[in-house]
Amino acid sequence: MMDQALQHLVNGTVLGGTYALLGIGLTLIFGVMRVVNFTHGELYAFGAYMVYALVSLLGLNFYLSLVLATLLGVALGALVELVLLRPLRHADIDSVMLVMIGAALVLQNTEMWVWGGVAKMVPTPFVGTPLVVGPVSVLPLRLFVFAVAVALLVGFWLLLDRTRIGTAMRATFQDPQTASLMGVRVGLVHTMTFALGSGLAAAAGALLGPVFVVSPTMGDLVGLKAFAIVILGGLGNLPGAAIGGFALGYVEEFGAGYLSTEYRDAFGFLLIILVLAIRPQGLVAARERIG
Amino acid sequence: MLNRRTILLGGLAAPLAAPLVLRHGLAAEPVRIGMTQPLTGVVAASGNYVANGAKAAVAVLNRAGGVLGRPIELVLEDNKSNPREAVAAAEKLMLRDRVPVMIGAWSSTFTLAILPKLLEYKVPMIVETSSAARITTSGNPWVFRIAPTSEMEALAFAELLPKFSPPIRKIDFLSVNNDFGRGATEKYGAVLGAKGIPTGRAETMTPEATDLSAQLTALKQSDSDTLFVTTGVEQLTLALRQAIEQRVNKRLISTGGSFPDQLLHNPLPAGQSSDHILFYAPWFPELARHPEVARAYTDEWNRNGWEFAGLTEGFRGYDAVLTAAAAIAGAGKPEAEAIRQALWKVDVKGVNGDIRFFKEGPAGQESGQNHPNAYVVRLADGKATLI
Amino acid sequence: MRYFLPWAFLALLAAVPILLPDPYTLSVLASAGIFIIGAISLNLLLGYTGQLSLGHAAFFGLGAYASALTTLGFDIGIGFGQRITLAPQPVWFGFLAGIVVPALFGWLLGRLAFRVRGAYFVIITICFAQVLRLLTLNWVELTQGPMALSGIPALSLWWPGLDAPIALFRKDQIYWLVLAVAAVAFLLVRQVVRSRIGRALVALRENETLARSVGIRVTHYLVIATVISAGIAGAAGSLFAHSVRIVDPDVFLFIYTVTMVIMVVTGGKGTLWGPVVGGLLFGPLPDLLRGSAPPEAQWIAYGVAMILIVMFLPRGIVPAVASLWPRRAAAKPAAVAVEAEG
Amino acid sequence: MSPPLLAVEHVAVHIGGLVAIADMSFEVPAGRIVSLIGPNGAGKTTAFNVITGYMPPTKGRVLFEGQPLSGLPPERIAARGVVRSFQRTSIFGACTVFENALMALHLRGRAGVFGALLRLPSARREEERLRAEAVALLELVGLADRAGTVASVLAYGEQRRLGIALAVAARPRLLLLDEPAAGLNPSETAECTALIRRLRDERNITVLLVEHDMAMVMRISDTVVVLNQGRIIAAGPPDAVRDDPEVIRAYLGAVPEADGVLHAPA
Repeated sequence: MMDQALQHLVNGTVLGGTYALLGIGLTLIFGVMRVVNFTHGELYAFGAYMVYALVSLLGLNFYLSLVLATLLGVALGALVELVLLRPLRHADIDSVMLVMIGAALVLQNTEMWVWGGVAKMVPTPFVGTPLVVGPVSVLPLRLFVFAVAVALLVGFWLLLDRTRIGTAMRATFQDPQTASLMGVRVGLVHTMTFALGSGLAAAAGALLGPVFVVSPTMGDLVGLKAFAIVILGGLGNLPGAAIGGFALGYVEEFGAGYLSTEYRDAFGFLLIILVLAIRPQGLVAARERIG
Repeated sequence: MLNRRTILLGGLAAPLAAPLVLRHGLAAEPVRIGMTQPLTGVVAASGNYVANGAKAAVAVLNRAGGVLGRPIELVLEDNKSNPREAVAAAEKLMLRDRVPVMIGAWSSTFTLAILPKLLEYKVPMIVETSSAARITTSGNPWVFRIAPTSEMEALAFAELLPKFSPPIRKIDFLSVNNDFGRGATEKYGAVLGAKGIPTGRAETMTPEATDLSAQLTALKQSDSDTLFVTTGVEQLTLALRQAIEQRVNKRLISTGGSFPDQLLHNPLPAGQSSDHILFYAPWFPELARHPEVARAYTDEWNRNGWEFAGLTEGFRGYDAVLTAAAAIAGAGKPEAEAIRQALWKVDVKGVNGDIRFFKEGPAGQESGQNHPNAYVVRLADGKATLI
Repeated sequence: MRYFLPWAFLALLAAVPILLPDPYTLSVLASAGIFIIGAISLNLLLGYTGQLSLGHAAFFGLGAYASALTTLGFDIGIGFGQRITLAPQPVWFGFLAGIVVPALFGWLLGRLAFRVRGAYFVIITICFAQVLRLLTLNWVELTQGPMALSGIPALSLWWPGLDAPIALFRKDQIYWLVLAVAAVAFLLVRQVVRSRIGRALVALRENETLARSVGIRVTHYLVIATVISAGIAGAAGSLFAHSVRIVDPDVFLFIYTVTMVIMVVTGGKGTLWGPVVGGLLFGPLPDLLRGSAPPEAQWIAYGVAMILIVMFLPRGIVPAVASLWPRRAAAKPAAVAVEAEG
Repeated sequence: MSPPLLAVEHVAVHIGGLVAIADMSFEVPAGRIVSLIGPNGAGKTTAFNVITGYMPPTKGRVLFEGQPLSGLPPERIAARGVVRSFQRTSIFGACTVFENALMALHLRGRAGVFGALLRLPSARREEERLRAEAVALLELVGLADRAGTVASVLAYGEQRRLGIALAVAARPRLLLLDEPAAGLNPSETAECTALIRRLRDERNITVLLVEHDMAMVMRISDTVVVLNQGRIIAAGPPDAVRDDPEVIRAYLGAVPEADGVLHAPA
């Protein structure tokens, strides 16, 4: 019994790492730009397809492909921001949501058109034999994915904390008007924010694509789960998103292990409805923000 | 979160408009065979294999002069891994394309969705993959199944039990949450149960699930020695890989004839093996009932450069087209009712074996059912051996 | 004249099966019609209360499942050895259940979701539809899960003197049925919008703080709107179930909500004719494109249309066209029509 | 003596760590015009928010006709007969003036879902009555000839009058007006003063007023309550309050603006 719990704990942690990555990108974009980003799941799928294309079609090195896929995600995010969001900077939140839904439709179906409907698998340099520690086993690939996710989270935190653009983002996050009065170029900050958030989503996709399969609809459920994660942590709350990511990982893993495997994907959404019914500001108090 | 399926109401918007083209009297007018398969969506890989098999058969037959002196045209419609779309596709084939015979629709769910439409429009359908028993027991005289039911498959497997060493003593199931998976769990459980082999745990997964760690962790707790996995080829690959990852130390057997082709390129770790219940073993065409048919099929497949592993499922489409062509030839004309009559009389040399239909279901409105052959192939270190 | 025009339009639509007896065209129009009913109901929420509810497919799907299950009957265990059994009921009972069940869920969702606004509200409505999809996917005993509910009987008509009810199978019958329900839905929404309730909804949309100060109960009216909207969407779902005659968990997919949203936004949210115009534009699109373009093209077209409309014609087609007639534009600025009628 | 129409008893409001109102008690007798004045940040609008339910008091309670209002949402308080206007112009901008009036007459109607859906005769009769009331309401504030105009294009003074009309529509017994004369020119201010008097005299509405135009306050009020830094420093008839040394001190501490009017948007 204990063995099973430990295994669930490890699985939940590994899963939570990538969830946190997804959640942070989404919540950053909301916090800085007040944009509910419906393209987040599609950027995730985009990252996965780029890794597939680079590794399987161009024959590039796996690790290099991960980096390139993430950078391509950053570029696509910047493009979406410049073309769609910049003209709508002063539009109401609902209009922006509708445009982002339209963009997600276009992105997903373009993927479908280009890559076809059959799922792809990405070969990796990792062996399929699990690492075994006591009662717990985990695949080296998953461990690698988790390590990279944590590294990205730490790197992201350093970026916000130590760099000028990070400072500008935090300032815009807290008070856009004051930030712009203090000389922060809000337009640039928005582009950078959206690009960075998209890059994190693409990185998550690039990491998880090889673990599972790459398909045009892979972003559907993941995009919705990203919403669940940021709601758990409170919209626009960065530490909250990380906590929400791990929380969702554990809830799904333990819920599936002890309650019902069928409803695994439903637990997160049920939790959201409960959270919003009981504590609308999210599990983590909304006042804690960046930095 | 967006999905690309065509609009919800495809079923209603069935293309009833038939182009007013004069069909008769044109000598070169091709004979149409309709086919609906999941070409996109969660079970797209298998659907594409079956569709390729059908294309291969059409090419082979047309080179040999077609049927009734006319070429065969395959009209292929995507059912998008969705029962509603399956209805829409079938209605389009029967009403707009006016096909006199159909092949479809991979999953039992899609096939069952189409069945009432066959009665409504009176067109026979050859069922190439679906395994649910009620497809042929519900009293639909337009259904002819060349695929085995879950029970036939389980019975065929039971005969191979002595070949397993160490012997199978207790079994678990990991099955996709539809007719295919549930049927396998139920029938294998019953057939092997009658042989004194009890079932431990039976877990299910939704067709689109990719992370199966929770199910596998649960299965790991069971003291069974063998795990049956039943699902489409993509999920099958994931399930086997993740079973190894989670150290589910059991014999792994896949049912239903799907073969995880990725395991040829990316084999399971050394020392790990998996067993696969197949209806055609492309490594050993010479062991097929009719080696020359199997050879022709394999050659045509390879000529197109399609993936080798797809051969294990593609034969279904190949055999279905052979059956349809034989029935059209037997009927002497491409007309639905005549083809239905002729289907009862076909005796086709197929890739899997001889295809003949026996009657099943309520008297007076029986469906046709074939009795196919099954093989178990063991895959270890990327190499296949026949058990 | 203005009173007469809508009726002439309705008469024209009713005459389509006679003027154009092509079953294919009729089935395309009927399928578009079912979506237009959904869009009309969504407009009450999206347009008149201003709440971006993105879980509308939930009500549509609930209507489809409630209607199908009532008609087919069910027998499920609820634990502790207890079972709930329902024998198959007549189809119109099913249709009624297809309205009442979503309306109840609308009440529940409204009570829960209107505690929050903006992004939170949007996400909670999306989650609601998603939970229902996963529930129908996994509660196999009740819903058949991914195997779908099939063999749903067609709706039928009966009147005294008739030996047996007439099952509505043919495409022209289905078309007329859909048209009748759409007309009723349109009239219902029109009545609501032109009443004291409709004014309260628009007041809440325009200025919630002010609306509360004059005594308009926020949650009460938002919930009323949700219940009515859910009931109408449920009726559309029920029509769907009984005409396509198969229901699977994908009816809850977000994409179907998006389809309705695109219709409403393109036509003009908060206008009575907006969803009708948007629906007539986008409803038949998939079938017009079928054969000439892959299915992806249709969704890309939807996505591009959504982006362009929001960016360049944010109020939608109907207000834009209406503003070409200056007299009417001045009198009705995308708000509720309250001037004396007739 | 019967209880006052409104009694504010020891109300305190803390927002975050700040004390917006420290301890406030005053009464509004029926049929009177009472003004609440004080420099910037004195807590006047906060007091309005507490009385009308937009903000919960940290301590204390508000009684209307002897019944507590605290804890009720604004719409319930409005239904009890306490309605406010807003400091910033607050109208339904996208709707016509007539539609504005009809929306504000919400509490004057009763029609429910079934009445609306089925167009019951009772609902139709009610609609006719409400339309008549809307016309009367617009006549009261002199906007009857602007009925078909979209509210957002009205002149500023007209928008202010419409704002008052919206607050009056529900026939409150207590009307809270938040700076009704702000931004008005002298003749408009005079009209506004007359309107407030008329509301009291003709419609029997008790008025609680927040206003910075001292001349108007002194002319119109029966009682003046002076707030400073969240506390009441004086209360009484206008003349008495004007000469109160603490009031003078409080106001001299504030900066008079160019127009000689003391502004204190809370």
